[in-house]
Amino acid sequence: MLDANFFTALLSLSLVKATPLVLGAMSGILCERSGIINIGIEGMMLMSAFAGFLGAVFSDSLWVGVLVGVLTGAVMGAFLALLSIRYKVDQIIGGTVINLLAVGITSYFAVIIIDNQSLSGIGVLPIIQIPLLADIPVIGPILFRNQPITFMMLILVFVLHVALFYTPWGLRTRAVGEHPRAADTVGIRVNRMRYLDTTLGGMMAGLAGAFITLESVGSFESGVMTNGRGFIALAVMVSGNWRPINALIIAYIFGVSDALGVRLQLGDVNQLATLLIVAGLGMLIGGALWALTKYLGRRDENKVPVTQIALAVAGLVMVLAPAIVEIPETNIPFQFLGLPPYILTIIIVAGLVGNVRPPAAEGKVYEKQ
Amino acid sequence: MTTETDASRGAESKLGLFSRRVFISILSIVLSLVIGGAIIALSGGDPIDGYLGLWRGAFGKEKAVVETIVKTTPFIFAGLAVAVGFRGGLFNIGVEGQLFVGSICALIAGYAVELPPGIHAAFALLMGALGGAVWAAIPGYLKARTGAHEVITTIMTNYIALRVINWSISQNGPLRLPGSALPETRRVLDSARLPSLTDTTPPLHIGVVIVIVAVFFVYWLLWRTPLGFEIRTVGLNPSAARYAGIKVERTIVLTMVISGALAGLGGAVQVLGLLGYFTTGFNVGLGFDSIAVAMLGSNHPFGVAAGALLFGVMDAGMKTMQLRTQVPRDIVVIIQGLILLFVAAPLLIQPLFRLRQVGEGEQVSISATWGGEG
Amino acid sequence: MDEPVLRVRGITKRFPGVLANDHIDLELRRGEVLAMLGENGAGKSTLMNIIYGLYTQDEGEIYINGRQVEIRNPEDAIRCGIGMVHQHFMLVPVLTVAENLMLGMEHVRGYFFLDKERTIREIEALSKQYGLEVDPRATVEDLPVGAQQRAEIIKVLYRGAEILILDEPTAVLTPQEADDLFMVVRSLTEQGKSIIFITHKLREVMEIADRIVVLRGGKLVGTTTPAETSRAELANMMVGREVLLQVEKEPAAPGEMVLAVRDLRVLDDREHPAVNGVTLEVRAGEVLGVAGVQGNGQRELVEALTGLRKVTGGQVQLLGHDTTHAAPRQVIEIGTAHVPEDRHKHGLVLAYPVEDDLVLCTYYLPPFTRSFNLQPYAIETNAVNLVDAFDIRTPTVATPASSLSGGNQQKVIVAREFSRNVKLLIAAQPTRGIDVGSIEFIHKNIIAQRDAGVAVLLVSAELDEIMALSDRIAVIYKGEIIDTVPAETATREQLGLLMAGVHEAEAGD
Amino acid sequence: MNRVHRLFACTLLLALVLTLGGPALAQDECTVKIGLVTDVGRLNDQSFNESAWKGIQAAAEQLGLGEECYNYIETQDTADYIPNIELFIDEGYNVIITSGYLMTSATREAGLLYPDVYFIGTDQDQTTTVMVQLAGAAEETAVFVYDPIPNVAGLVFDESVAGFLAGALAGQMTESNVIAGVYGTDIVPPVPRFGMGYEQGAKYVNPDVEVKAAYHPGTPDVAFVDAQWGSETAQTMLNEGADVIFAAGGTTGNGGLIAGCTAGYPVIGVDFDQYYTVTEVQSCIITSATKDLVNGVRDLILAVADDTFVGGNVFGPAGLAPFHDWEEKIPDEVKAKVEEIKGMIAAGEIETCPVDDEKYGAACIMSGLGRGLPDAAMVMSDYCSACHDAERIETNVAQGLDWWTTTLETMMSQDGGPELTADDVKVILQYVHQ
Repeated sequence: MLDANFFTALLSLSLVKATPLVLGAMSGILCERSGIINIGIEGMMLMSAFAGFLGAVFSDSLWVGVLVGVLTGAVMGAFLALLSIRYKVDQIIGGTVINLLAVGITSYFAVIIIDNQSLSGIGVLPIIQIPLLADIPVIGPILFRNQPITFMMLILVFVLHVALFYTPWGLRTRAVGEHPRAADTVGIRVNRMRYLDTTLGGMMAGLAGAFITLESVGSFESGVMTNGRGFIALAVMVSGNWRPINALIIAYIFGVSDALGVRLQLGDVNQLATLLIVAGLGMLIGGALWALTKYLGRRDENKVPVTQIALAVAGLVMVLAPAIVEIPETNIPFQFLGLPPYILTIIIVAGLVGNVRPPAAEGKVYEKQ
Repeated sequence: MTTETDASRGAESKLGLFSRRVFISILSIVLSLVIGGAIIALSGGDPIDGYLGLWRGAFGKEKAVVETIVKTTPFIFAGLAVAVGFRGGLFNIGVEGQLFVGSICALIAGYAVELPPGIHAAFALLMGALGGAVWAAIPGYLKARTGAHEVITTIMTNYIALRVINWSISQNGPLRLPGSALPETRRVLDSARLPSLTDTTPPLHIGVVIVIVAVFFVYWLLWRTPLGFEIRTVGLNPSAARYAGIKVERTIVLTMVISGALAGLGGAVQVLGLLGYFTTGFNVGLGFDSIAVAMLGSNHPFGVAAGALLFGVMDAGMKTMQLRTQVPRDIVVIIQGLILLFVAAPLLIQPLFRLRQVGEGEQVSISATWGGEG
Repeated sequence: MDEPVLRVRGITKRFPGVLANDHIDLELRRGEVLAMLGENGAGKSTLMNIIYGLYTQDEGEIYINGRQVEIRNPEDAIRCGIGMVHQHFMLVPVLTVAENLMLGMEHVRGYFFLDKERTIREIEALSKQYGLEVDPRATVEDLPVGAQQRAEIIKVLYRGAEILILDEPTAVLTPQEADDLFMVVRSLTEQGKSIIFITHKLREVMEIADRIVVLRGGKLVGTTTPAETSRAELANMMVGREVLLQVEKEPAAPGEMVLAVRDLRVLDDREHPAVNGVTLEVRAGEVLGVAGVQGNGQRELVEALTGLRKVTGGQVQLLGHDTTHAAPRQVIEIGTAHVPEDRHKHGLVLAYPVEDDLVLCTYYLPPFTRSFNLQPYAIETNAVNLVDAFDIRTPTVATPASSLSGGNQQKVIVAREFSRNVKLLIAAQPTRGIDVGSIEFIHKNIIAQRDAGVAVLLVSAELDEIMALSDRIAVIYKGEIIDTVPAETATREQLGLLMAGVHEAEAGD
Repeated sequence: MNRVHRLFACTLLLALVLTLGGPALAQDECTVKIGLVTDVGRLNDQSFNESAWKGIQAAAEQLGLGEECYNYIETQDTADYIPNIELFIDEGYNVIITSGYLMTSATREAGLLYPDVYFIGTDQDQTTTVMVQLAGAAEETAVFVYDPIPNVAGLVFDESVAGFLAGALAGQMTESNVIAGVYGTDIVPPVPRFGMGYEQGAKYVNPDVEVKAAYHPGTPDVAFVDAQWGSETAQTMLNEGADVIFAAGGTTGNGGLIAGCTAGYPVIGVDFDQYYTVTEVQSCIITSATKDLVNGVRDLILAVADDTFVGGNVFGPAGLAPFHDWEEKIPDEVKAKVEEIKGMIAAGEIETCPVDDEKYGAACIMSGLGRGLPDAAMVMSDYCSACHDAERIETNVAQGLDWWTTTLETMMSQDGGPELTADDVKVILQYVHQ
């Protein structure tokens, strides 16, 4: 039955599903804004998930586990920087090496440490409910009733946005990624900046890893844990034009399509109608927001943002359709219900990539002479 | 000052570069095995016994040798597919999906059509290659048309292919063997099966011969045909390719099509040669290993064949190694990772073994920027 | 006279295979404009980068106001009051002018927030003081070239520089913008700043410099003042031998029409109009020179004619074929050779061996391809012959193009393009940044092509090269050909005015 | 040499020293050599692979076998089932355990190839598939006939019984009248048997209860190890009012248990008593729907040792694990009700797995149980005796499966021949083949 309870449950699960994607995307943003391409996010997440889990089990405290995960991420980030800067390894190959080593090391030591001594997890981080705010009808449970790392993600998105665009460190990072020579001539140590930023990026991936084992699952499963989230995070970063807030919005869209796949499988809802309504809602809100920003942006030009308004109206029609016309019951096989996030990625990347702009000096080693 | 410009000196420098790269690869393998041994020892296993087990598992008995060769074949096909992609400046991570689509197309061609034996097998192989080619053409077209980076689109096509194929062999999926409770597809007709040279299980099917032909074909294609020249030019400098009149977009799509065809052919050979049907858990995890194989072979067909053999030996041998020494088989994945690390970062091992300064040409580089064409 | 503001003694710097600076001594007094003259590759930039801390010298000392200083990186230089305005602007295109200026020394508001307002106020004060008006809030990539240079100068002043090094500042300016720059330089020196002005343009040196030093082959070959010397003498010191300013060539005998362009319109990378209605003709056996400062649409014009860029208006006729919307291959096959402006981006595949680069445009034609097979032997012999014919200094034909010098790389392109029987040759900046020997070699070959009946369209920012080679000179300004004059009667001043968009008639001084 | 390279140099030295000193492999006599070939996945997947291994260890202990008398291989690719089995046989192992339903046909094939080696397959229903052209049917339909092989034993369980009891418990414990089931993949029949039993049991004690069920979309090699999916699916169901979570499917299920417990709701485990294996949910696990794989495997190995091994289906016990921490929290009348149901199932008065369910009914049919099949004698008398006399039928019984399949097909194809359904054919063939 499509009631408020259904939507709150769906939208709050979407935020949970979006969390590792946003953290992964921010890891990519930090590394690439300073000029280092990082496709090893998947491996960093896996390694930190493993180390974090061990940290939590041996210290018997989840928070120590999270810390260990974040530090492992930092070490992996520094390793990528060392490979790219000092040893001039092609950064895409460096990322692949990190992914391969991560799978090998975590699987190998998982058997040795976890299985042989049959360690078992110590549960997951508790759900925190912010007293007053969580009682707001729909928005409350979604935004204010979550586990800690999800809250940290939301906070970090805004912290990174402000840091990148409003602080000296952010200005220097962007300069180093766009035109390293210019940064060098004003006395900024380009490679030191890149080491710092890539290590910070590694920490973000570390937090994403800690989320997987210490907040979402509670145990470590070798090999399949991250199953591709590192790469979807890359797609989120690219289509978000290397901006944290865009990354949050796009990752949330993924989250909704992913959660929808799980939810529709329970079968007690008219699948087609739900798909129509949720997609319609997305287009309605997205179109409206986009139109607003476009309109505010160019106050002087009185060009009405036609396309965005059309999008919003189309969304409205889709939302109301199930109430008006009878939508037939369907029984879509659950394998297909899992497809939307992947198809969505291709559409977004193909559609948006035309007008996204990567940091100019990305992937190139900076030589003094 | 005068410069001799005879052709011989040219060949010798080319050879010099080649032998250096082979030397670095061998060095990387030895160093990785030693470090792997250290890890085994540190975690309570016995490295000597482990590597003995690995060797016996791969070459111990006639049956083991067959298994090694059969395991190497898909690695070569997938490695060639990735290598062709790299040569064309494209990072094709979708090889696993293309391989599966190739398997399914070959399977359908194998049971839905009646043809005389030899021709039926060839037809099914062709269908497999075609399936892989079409499935790879999608990310290729998107890259050419919108600049969407192929690293992301190919990975997504992997997931889509896996999910759809998983549905097709699920309970009421179209390809399911009627009445079977297992997630298996119908059997390929005998006329489509690839003949086997031995009666062992796994059979040494003539797919092995096909893959050797494929290796020489890729070498001929890349270095001895105009299309190969165009692919390599677009890969190294798309702007210069456009200046020279090469249709860059068309070449990008063609590169992905050839890469997909090789992967599809690999999938077809596995179905027609090995099992005779398709089921879950078949050929899993080839995607990432094929990237390591391509890089290990520095994107050269013969290098890829050697790299694939190394992976094949490890895959076949790891079972016996685990049997004899209780060392988790994942040590092999670590060793593969280390080998790729040392091959990709010669500077790392250079001071250890007093190698000459690594020249610019030797760094394998494919870092293209993310967004639209730079 | 008090202590010199800046003195360097015995500065030496070696790069693999070349001695960039050889024991150079130099002095700069307060309020003085010291012009540093020298050929491309004479060591000017190396010396300045040492003074600015980008490179560290192998031997020699640097003194500021009589006190010896160690300058290991730009930060030290800035602290010593040295500021450098680079030829390729050291500005981050996506950031605003204000952001660029405060990069590295940011004002902070509330612990860690950037104080943009305060920086903007400071910039506006400086620009008023030195007459350098530029909008601090604008993004750098949206500014015209002149404004970007002014931003670069303010950036240096903003850092409190007393000594300013200007590295080839006029290369990207129109003569008028150059004059504005000279006014700024004078106002700076009047307010006590000292300036080192690096250039290889003789005319500017005579007009702006208080003193002149000349560098050649990494050595200081002479110090003089504008009053005591002449342009010919300076040229001689620069090049060390009689410079063949004038290429011997008979008058042209223009044949039938080869290229006819009617009202051509083309957009640039950011969809702004770059070519606004160009009409020109080139006949066989004639060199049409296109003069103009970089950024006035030449690049887009050449790319449109060779099919590399979409044409949005007008019509192009090549030997009777309509090639307005032709693909690059079609233009090449009709019989066009194209020496591209950026040899690393378009001209060569650096990783390829020289022999492959030499067949980059013709690999698919016999003798290089027969029945779908490349013929390695044919490619190799073709390479060996061209290497001899065009005197390309390369160890082997299999050596990668990346390991050749700039001049030899350009010769590879010229060898490839000139060895094909073509009717039209389009050459863009053919001799930029290469050694003198190669320049003369390429000029001789261009004239040889013309005499063999090839129509030549020469696009260059070097006025001397245009005047030396062209039979007719068309001047392009803001995407339009504002006038076409015969080469013999054209004078530098006339061309200078045209390049600045001022018609003969309106000048009427 | 800077710091990094010194690091490499000393790892090198360490490795060389260690590799030279390794001991040689010891060879000694084992009465029984046991090899476990796992399905695609990890040995320690906290589900059927792990329980098989525990069973082997228990048997080895009882028989006093040394470490080197039993070993395992983790299958990586379905194409390696037979090669892995043969690897063990070549190394002299004479008892091969294969774990998981997907290895049924591979195990039986090996059983026929190597008659003197004993095979034990967990969750493997010993049947052969016979393709029969039924009258009026477009395509051949498959009929599964119970066909035991002397040296191959299938350790099977009727999981729907354990599921039914768990459902009965959950049906009474729920306050919101909404209970949830998070399962591995429906491709492997034991899982939907648990699910069907759970739903029937809950509805039996609490007719208007709503049972939410979700099966993992992935393939078996992923479906049992995706804890992330398990926990998120459980969270979704909890958000929608469910207040009891039953999770069946390796670590995927465990993810659901942990999610349920974190949110403070009672959970029910599966396979073995998960109170001891998933320790972080000890406070909320009220019981587990057990099927005693460990002792089942152990007993079969002991049977090989004392030569009492018999091929075919061997039914292991399926029931509920003790309530542990929830012993007092569960009201006595609830416990009593569950005990009562246990008795009625044993007496056959309750049907724990509805054969006619269109989604998962097929999983309920198990050859050993004869559930949902018409009675053999009755079918024989209705159709055959109409035109043939009894003793002629008796003589042909020994002809074997293929003869009977063809004759049945010919009879059905003649007009006026008997209108047999697939079940009828199955019963006849089974009766004949016995």
